[in-house]
Amino acid sequence: MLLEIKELSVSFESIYGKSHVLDHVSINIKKGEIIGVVGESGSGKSVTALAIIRLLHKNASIDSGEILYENENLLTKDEKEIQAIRGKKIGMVFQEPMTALNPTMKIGKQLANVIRKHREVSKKEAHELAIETLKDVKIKDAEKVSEKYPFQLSGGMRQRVVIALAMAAPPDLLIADEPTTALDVTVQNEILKLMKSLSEKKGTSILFITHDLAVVGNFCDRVYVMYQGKIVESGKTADVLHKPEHPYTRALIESLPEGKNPDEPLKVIDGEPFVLNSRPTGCVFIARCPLKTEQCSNVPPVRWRGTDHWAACWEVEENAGNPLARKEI
Amino acid sequence: MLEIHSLVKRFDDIEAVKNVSFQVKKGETYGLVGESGSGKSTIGNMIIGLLQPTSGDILMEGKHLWDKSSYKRMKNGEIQIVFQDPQSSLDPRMTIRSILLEPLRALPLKERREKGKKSNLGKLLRTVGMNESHLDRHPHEFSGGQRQRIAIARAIITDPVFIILDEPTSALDVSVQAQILNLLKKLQKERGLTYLFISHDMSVIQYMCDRVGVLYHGELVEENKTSKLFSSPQKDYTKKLLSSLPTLFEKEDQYA
Amino acid sequence: MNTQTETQPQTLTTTQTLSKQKILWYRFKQNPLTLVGTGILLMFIVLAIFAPLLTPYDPEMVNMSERFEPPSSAHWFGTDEVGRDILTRILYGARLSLGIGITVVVIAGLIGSVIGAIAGYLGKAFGQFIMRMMDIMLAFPPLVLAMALTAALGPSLINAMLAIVIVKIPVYVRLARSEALVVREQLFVKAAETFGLSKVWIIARHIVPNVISPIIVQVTIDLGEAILLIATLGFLGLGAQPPMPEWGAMISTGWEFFLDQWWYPTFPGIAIFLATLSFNLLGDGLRDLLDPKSTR
Amino acid sequence: MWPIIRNRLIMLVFVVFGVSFITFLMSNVIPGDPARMIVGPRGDQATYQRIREQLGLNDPLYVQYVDYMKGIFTGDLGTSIRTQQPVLDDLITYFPATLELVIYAFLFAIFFGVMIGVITAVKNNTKWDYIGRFFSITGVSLPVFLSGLIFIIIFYGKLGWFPGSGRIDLFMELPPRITGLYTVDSLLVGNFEAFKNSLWHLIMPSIILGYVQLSTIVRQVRSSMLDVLNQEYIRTAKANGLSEWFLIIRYALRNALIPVITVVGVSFGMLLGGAVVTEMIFNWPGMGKYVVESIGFLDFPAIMGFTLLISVGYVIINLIVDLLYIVLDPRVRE
Repeated sequence: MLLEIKELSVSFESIYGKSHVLDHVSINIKKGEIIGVVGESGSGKSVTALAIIRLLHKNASIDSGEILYENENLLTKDEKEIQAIRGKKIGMVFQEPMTALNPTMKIGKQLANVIRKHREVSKKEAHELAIETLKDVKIKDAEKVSEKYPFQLSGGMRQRVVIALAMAAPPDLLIADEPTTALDVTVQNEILKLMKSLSEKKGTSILFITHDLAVVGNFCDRVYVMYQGKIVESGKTADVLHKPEHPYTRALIESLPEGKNPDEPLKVIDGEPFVLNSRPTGCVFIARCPLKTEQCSNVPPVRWRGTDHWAACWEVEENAGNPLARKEI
Repeated sequence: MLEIHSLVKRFDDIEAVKNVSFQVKKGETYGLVGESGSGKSTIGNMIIGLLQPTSGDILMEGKHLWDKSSYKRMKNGEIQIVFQDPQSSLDPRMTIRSILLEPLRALPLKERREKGKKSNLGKLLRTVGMNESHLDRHPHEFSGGQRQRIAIARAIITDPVFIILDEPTSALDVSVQAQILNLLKKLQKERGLTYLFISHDMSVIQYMCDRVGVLYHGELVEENKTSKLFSSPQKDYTKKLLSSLPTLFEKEDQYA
Repeated sequence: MNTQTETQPQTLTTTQTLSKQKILWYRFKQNPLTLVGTGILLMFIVLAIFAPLLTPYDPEMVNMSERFEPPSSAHWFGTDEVGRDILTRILYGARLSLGIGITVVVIAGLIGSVIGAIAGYLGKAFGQFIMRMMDIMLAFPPLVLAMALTAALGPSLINAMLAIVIVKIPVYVRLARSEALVVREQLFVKAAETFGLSKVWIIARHIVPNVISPIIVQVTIDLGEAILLIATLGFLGLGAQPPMPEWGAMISTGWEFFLDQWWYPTFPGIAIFLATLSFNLLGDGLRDLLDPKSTR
Repeated sequence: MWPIIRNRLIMLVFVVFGVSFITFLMSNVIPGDPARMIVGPRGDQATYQRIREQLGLNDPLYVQYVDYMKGIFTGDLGTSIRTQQPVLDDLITYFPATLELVIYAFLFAIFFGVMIGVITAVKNNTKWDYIGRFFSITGVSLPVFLSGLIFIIIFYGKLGWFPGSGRIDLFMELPPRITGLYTVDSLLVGNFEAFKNSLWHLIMPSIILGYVQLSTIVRQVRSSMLDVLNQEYIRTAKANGLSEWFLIIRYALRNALIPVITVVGVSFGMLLGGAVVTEMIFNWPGMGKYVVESIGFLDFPAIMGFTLLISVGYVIINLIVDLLYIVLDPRVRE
């Protein structure tokens, strides 16, 4: 097991009081696996990623839980130790390529800085390695690009450089927080192909965070669905997308316009995801769930549907045979 | 309803729109799809009067909207637009009531008083899924989805016949996007509206539009009925666009 | 070190909204500097209003028998070269300094931000012309221009005030214009244009209200600077002429005596410092309040 | 890059003309009747008319302006009513003293300004932040004559650490006038005694003058640093393993100082203005003191000559700063 997040809870101190952002989240990643974390805004998916490399905002507090990286708890490490892990063991790619690079420093220099942090090499060697990593991310005429400034590159090119930066070490785990959301569909496709090939070639496992279920479809091996800071469902991607169990996942897939009949309105979940200052005792989806009953007011149990597909909901029968047993939402 | 003839827009040396022509029939939803920089929003801004075309002309029901340098509105409020970013399309300093009343200022007094009545505002808010109690609040007290509903209410208060939707749901969550798309379809049926739907999201276009025009670097590369375009795309760019579209269904070589 | 991520704090919905005023008050309290500033300012305002009640002496009444008395129970701040009570003159001077400071800055603020808002919104030709004019005015260091203008107009309090207004206007024009350029790109302005509304309505209803808050911050900070400028002009003999109890003039006349009658120029100097300080602290606090970046 | 510099130079010429026009307005038009000033209220009509003619006050306005501009280009800023010397000669003799004072004040303000600015930004919202900001705010609010007064009373009057006035001790032999800056000239000539003494005289006035600009620089550096530290690329670089201090110095500081340059240009100009009061307090024989004395006599040629010279200098400094900005920021340069 490469990374194991156990019962992680995070809350934020702000003017509006204490808001709980993550509630007992558990995620695990094996070597070389590509894991998807899917959720709408406010689900806490980005917070999970930032908690792993300890880049949370200063008024965020980790209330409980552990993050075991190769069985060492990252939360108890001091700043120096964490710094050694960032980039070397765990790399990270963020959403916005436009602002992810230092605007007044050449691409090659920024790469060299990171490389020299992780490997004992001279400036010259670092520069050559920088050009090497640019080639790894399939950037044509890497020498010229390394002399350029970020504002002279397109969005897609810049995201490739950001990936090159994150894969400089190369790390064992790459966390990608919505890496292609800001890109056009055609460019997104290229970047995802690149990430997949890098993962296979260098054996790097990927924690892929997105709000786009379709992207997860063919990219991730397993997926976790998050809602309001809790994981409501998890399993192999095919199972979760084509045989969703939790009412929220089912409703989410129903509301996607892809392949739906234009004449009928989309099935919709009423209301909107919003932050709860006081956490509801029972299921987080209770306010918007079409199948809710009184028992939903206490914490829903984990119900297994097959070896690694579970959902946290009262309405789901444990290992019931055919999926038809489910009520229509 | 709307005819565009060889429309061109040049920003000093770059040609953002290269003689684009298409028509939108009454009651239809015409989709304009393209990636960033394809000029789709520029076309929208030219139709609504925010940007002056370099050449070519735009006719609404046979009448020219632009002649020489001035934008001749046929009747104020006939054409409306809904923008992408709910955050900046509502003035933070105004209450929802004054936001809704603003487009009425350009209408003749009789119509303005009649439409501006509190009962009418209440009815309007209910049609978009909100209620009178929200009238005296400020935009920052609402979520993205609610703000977009207010923007839609503001667009239909003058009973327009034609609405330009410039990526209305791109900034919203999936579950909220579905609510807004349903609302737009309902309004189209009830009020016989004609939409120009601008988006980069092919699956939303497939669901919402009757006919679709594909834009690439300012040029209209392909135009067809939605079902035909998705089932048998002709041009290479359209094919590439459709093949790189992420899909829920099994697709082996997607990221091979 | 505070590296900020984009998802915290979470978006709000109607159920838990705190009224904007409560949030602003909460942040205002957080910054100790602003509290100190407001405290001093309130003290000055009270002293200025109740000056006649607080001191038995007349600020202008000469009393040669009590010349150059050091600070004592009778005269807390001592007396000047013609026996006038310095504390009384400072209290009456507070009315002058605060009054002038506020009027000067408010006039300059109003004129400047209106011109700036128009220049920002109406775009190219008109905007460029205005900005070139302002560049010329801003080519003069403020004190130098104020000095030259007052000398040219003839040294008096009114002329000094006029000079400072003229010196201050370009600052507001430039600030208002840059803010207006940002507001002009907002979609709610674009939407208003599509309704076919007049430019005047758009400027009045959208541009000016959204330009106001940065202007208010600049006004508060400039108040401190204005008081300092008036006092400096007075000190150079260009502003208020004696016997008017204006702080700068008092220091100007008291300057030669500073070695042996140290109290004569010192107390008015401290008064100027405290008044300017209070406005600057307030302005700094307001800027933090309204500018979300630094409080995150 | 050249087109940017080219139209900056055109702008410079335009602004200088504008400045000269305004000084013309201030000296000839607004004050009513300079001739009356010279002759005085009791002067007889004949001499009054002769002076009006001599000063060309009867010609139409634009002719007067042309004469005025001709004068400027040939270095004739009129003669000072008080010293009866050509204004330009007076200014040239006194200019080095002001320049020396301003340079030392500037170095003081920049060095401490940037340092405090960075510290208050990095240690945002801690006690260091508030202490740093409080000192910087007192700088803006402190009238120069009050701080000068207090410093003189304490350091000169009571403790006698520093000299109270003048550029150098009277008994000291003046260094030869090469640049006019005592410290520089004495070093060139190797006269260390004079160097030490003139430096000793410079310390107090330059700190007083510099302290005012210190706070503007602190405020600008702090907000610019905060902006940069909140940028995405700092977080990305941190996620890639770069250490916090490496980022502060190599990434944040470099990018934060680029916008600060413009403030530096402005505060240099402010120092030129501020020198007026400081020189008066420390009896410093610079242009400022010269102007203050001429104010008493309403000596317009001197006042306006000073204003013109200072403003043109200020504009040139801002131009240099703008060009520096272009060279340093690759986004503008490419």
